Amino acid sequence: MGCTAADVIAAIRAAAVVVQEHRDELVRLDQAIGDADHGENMRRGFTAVLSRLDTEPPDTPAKVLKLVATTLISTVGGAAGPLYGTAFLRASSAVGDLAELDGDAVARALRAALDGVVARGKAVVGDKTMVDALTPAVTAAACAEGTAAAALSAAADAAAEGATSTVPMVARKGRASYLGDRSAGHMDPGARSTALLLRALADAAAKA
Amino acid sequence: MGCTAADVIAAIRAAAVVVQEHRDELVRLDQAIGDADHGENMRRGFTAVLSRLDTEPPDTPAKVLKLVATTLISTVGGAAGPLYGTAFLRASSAVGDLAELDGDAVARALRAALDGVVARGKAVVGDKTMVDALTPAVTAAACAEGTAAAALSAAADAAAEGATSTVPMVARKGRASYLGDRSAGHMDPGARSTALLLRALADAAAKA
Amino acid sequence: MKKIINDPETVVREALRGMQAAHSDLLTVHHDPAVVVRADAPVRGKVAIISGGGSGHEPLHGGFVGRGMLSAACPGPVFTSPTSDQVVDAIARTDGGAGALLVVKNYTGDVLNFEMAAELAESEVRSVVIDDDVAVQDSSYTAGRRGVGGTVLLEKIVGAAAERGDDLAACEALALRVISSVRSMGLALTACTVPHVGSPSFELADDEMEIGIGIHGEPGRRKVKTGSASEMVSALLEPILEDLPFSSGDRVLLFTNGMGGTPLLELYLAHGIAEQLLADRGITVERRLVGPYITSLEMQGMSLTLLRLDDEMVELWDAPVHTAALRWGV
Amino acid sequence: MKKIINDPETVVREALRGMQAAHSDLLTVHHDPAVVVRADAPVRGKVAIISGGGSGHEPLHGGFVGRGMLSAACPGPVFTSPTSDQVVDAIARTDGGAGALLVVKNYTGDVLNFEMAAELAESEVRSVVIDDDVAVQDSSYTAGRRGVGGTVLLEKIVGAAAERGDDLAACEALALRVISSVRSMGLALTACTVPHVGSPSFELADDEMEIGIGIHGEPGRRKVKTGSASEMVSALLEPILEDLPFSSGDRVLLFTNGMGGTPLLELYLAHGIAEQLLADRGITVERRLVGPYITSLEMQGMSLTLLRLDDEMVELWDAPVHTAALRWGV
Ligand SMILES: Nc1ncnc2c1ncn2[C@@H]1O[C@H](COP(=O)(O)OP(=O)(O)O)[C@@H](O)[C@H]1O
Ligand SMILES: Nc1ncnc2c1ncn2[C@@H]1O[C@H](COP(=O)(O)OP(=O)(O)O)[C@@H](O)[C@H]1O
Ligand SMILES: [Mg+2]
Ligand SMILES: [Mg+2]
Ligand SMILES: [Mg+2]
Ligand SMILES: [Mg+2]
Repeated sequence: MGCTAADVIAAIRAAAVVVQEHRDELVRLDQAIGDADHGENMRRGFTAVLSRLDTEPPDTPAKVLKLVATTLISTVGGAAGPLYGTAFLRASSAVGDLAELDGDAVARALRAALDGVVARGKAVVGDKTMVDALTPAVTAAACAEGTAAAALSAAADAAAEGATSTVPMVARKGRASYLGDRSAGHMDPGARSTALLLRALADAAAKA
Repeated sequence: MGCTAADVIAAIRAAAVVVQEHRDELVRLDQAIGDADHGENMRRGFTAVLSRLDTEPPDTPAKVLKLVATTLISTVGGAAGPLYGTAFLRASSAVGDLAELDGDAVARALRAALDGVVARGKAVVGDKTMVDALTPAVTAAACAEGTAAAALSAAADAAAEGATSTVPMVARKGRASYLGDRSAGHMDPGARSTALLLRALADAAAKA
Repeated sequence: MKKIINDPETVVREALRGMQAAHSDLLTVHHDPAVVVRADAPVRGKVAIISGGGSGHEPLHGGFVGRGMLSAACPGPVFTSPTSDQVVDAIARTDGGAGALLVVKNYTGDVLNFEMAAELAESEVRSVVIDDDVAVQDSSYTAGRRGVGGTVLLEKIVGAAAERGDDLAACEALALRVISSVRSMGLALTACTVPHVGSPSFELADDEMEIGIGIHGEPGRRKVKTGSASEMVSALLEPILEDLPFSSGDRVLLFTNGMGGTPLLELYLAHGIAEQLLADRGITVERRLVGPYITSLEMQGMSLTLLRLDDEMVELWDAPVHTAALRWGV
Repeated sequence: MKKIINDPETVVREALRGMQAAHSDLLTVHHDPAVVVRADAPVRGKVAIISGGGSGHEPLHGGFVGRGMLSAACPGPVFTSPTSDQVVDAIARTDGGAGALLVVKNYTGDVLNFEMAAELAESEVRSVVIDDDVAVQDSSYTAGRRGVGGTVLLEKIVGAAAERGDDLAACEALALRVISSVRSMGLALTACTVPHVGSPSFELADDEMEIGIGIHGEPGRRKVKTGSASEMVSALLEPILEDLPFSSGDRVLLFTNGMGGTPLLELYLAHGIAEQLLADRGITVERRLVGPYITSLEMQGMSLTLLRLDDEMVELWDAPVHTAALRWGV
């Protein structure tokens, strides 16, 4: 049984709550090696997503993802806004007009999301960005078999490991790169938010 | 035996040293109820006095006092500059062309100094200013009999008491008055510097 | 102490050197005694407008030297009145035959030093004393109110009058009219550190502010808990409005001033609130000035100044001015 | 947190309201999305010059909107790039038929959002990316250098070119020439506090400073012991001079910028030192700007920017400008 538009909406809502709960953590991570706004940027964006989901609930998974994309693009700002916006926009295109998403669709959506982030941000694995969380997540989802929930769960685990892997890295992209060697020793906030989002989506999908 | 020009110069030099030693104390007193510059203003002024005494040593007590006056007027600034400047100027006039100063001359000089300060600053006893130190000093010097040293010593003792009397006062003149009741509980910096100067002059005169 | 200085003793001298380098088209700096004079002084037949005071309030006063504002400024050491020598020198350098008006902020030190200078000067001299700070209780037995933000407005308006050729008596009368129409009040969120002292001028807990401060890093009338911007603006504006008093139908200039360390972002925010409060009272804001124009070193905080305008003041406010800190129409 | 604000969420909106009240003759503020537009936009036939970035750098960019400088500014939340919607809206409101030049400071967020806007806009759009901060090691594998103080100079010079009627290609070429000729570096003595964070962006001991900071309260390349003003100025100027490199005989504009919390007294002092150092090298300072023009909230610190001038740049720098923060010739 796949994820319907309603399931995707529920998952996005759950993700929004997780983002709000982790706002201060993400701010602290960004304060260490950036400009201390990542948590607030994501909170602002997902709060706007919640309110738009209330007023204009879309009726296909693709439309839900597109609403998320355009809302993030117009409210998050910073680097994360265009990057997450592009990710959700590409994911939306990738699932086409499917009424329900299975594991395969999730894997395709994640792959498209990663491609979008890389196209915009030009980061590669090891640059200490969200790409370090998203890249292993894409691989894990592709290898997982079956339901959307299974694919997302594998992706979330891999993303968490990917986020941890950013700790010792010296940043080569984003604001943290200005710090040079001083950026080592801290987790990348965008990698952390990617892992948080995927975990929330996976948990919600498991309940669907 | 009275104080010659050389004795007066020595006493002024001694006073300058005392002002330099107490710079930080006077700054702290002024920081509590003013703008934290009295110690620095006095230090700047008496440092300039020292250097002018080196280059152009005057040959009568009156001329020494006048040099001190004009130097303070042109280097101290703030309220203290014109007030101490006027005090020394009037003291200089009061001793006329005497070659040596006795206790009587000292008493007259102090009285003239006080009159000058009051004419400029319009403060009365109880306003929490240098007038609270100088007024009892004038009376004490007038009552003391004999040498300049004796007059100055009596004046210095009375000034010290006068300075202490300013602690509980609520200021009505100078910057401290802006604080209203919050000015109570601190010694007035100008009263303290008056007491310090008189003590230094008295000690130097005793050695002459 | 976190300061970009070499030596507390030479701060003012070195800063004046930098000012000279930055604005040689506008002004000439003289040392010993220190005086900042407009480059084309003395201007024949024009009343010289001269002010001064302790340094640390930049751009006041040196930043207001130039066409349409001050003829000269006398900078004292940080937060210390200049000496009478400086003022005498400023008068001699700028009197163009029409005399000099001394603009004195009401502090004992400033008043005494300018007074001595007026006695010593060879020119025809008048003095006005500005005392616009409503935080200080006034009485003939005290030092009286301080001169604060209103000084900037007075210097602009009277400077313009002198520039158009008003004589000494007219400049003096106009200055007195401005003084009687202007009121100010300030607050501090943090203290400042005077270079030669090296430690902050007062202590404030993280949730405290000083209300009714002056501009010399002196503590205010009372320490209170910090509040919202709206509460802060009301705490400054209400006493100002009651004091003159200002009332519905008045036309005013609203000056939202930063104490030095408060970001422009916050000043604009406070300014917007003040405009709204005045509109609610039926008071018309016809002119405004927003920015750090009379400061206390790096102090965080602000002051509000309200000037009741008449047509002549508006015309003089709008007149061309060319100084380092205020410039328009030229 | 010591700030004059009501609510961290509404800081920028409320500040923009105050800005509108203070400068309604110069600019119009639109909300949702937030854009500050010059009052007479669109100007027919004139290239629109548009910039923007996080708030907290005031007067940048809104304070530079007006005749002879920016057509519009897009203010993001504090220290956060604006969204592409804001930029698209700014373009639509200011394009007078001659297209728009986007002036983008080189930060990933700014670059990405302006890039998306350029893709979405209906006008002819060109973008230039300014990256003048020599503190950042450059390489094609990194985010590259940040855009800092040079932005102010670029906006003035290219704004003047657009005002005199230069077309889009000419404005873009000129902007690139400025970018290739300008270098900057900054230092911080204290951190600043972002309203929505509530605590300082980094920790510095009483005798430490950050060298090579940007303008977003981010730590610099290295923490070092504080020193004298002369040492600080050298620490900023040497890397700038080596980088371009600037050499004897060059004509330059020297911009001594305050980070927000540093008194003007100290900025003038530092400026004087920098002028002397340049004179010693045989470099001629032909124009200068001293003051807090691109800031990091209440941070204490400064930056130096050096622009190698040619005749056209001097002429455009001197051209009339009428904005909230820079004004001359009008
Ligand atoms: N070029 C890039 N490619 C991919 N991700 C990036 C890139 N630059 C930055 N990021 C991500 O964006 C995150 C920062 O987002 P945020 O703090 O919201 O924006 P900003 O850096 O503009 O303040 C970083 O932690 C990093 O994961
Ligand atoms: N009107 C006055 N009459 C007499 N003494 C005064 C008067 N006003 C101030 N003082 C004295 O001056 C002292 C302060 O001097 P100082 O700190 O050097 O100047 P300022 O107050 O201008 O900073 C006060 O402590 C007080 O003793
Ligand atoms: Mg960030
Ligand atoms: Mg004092
Ligand atoms: Mg003083
Ligand atoms: Mg940011």
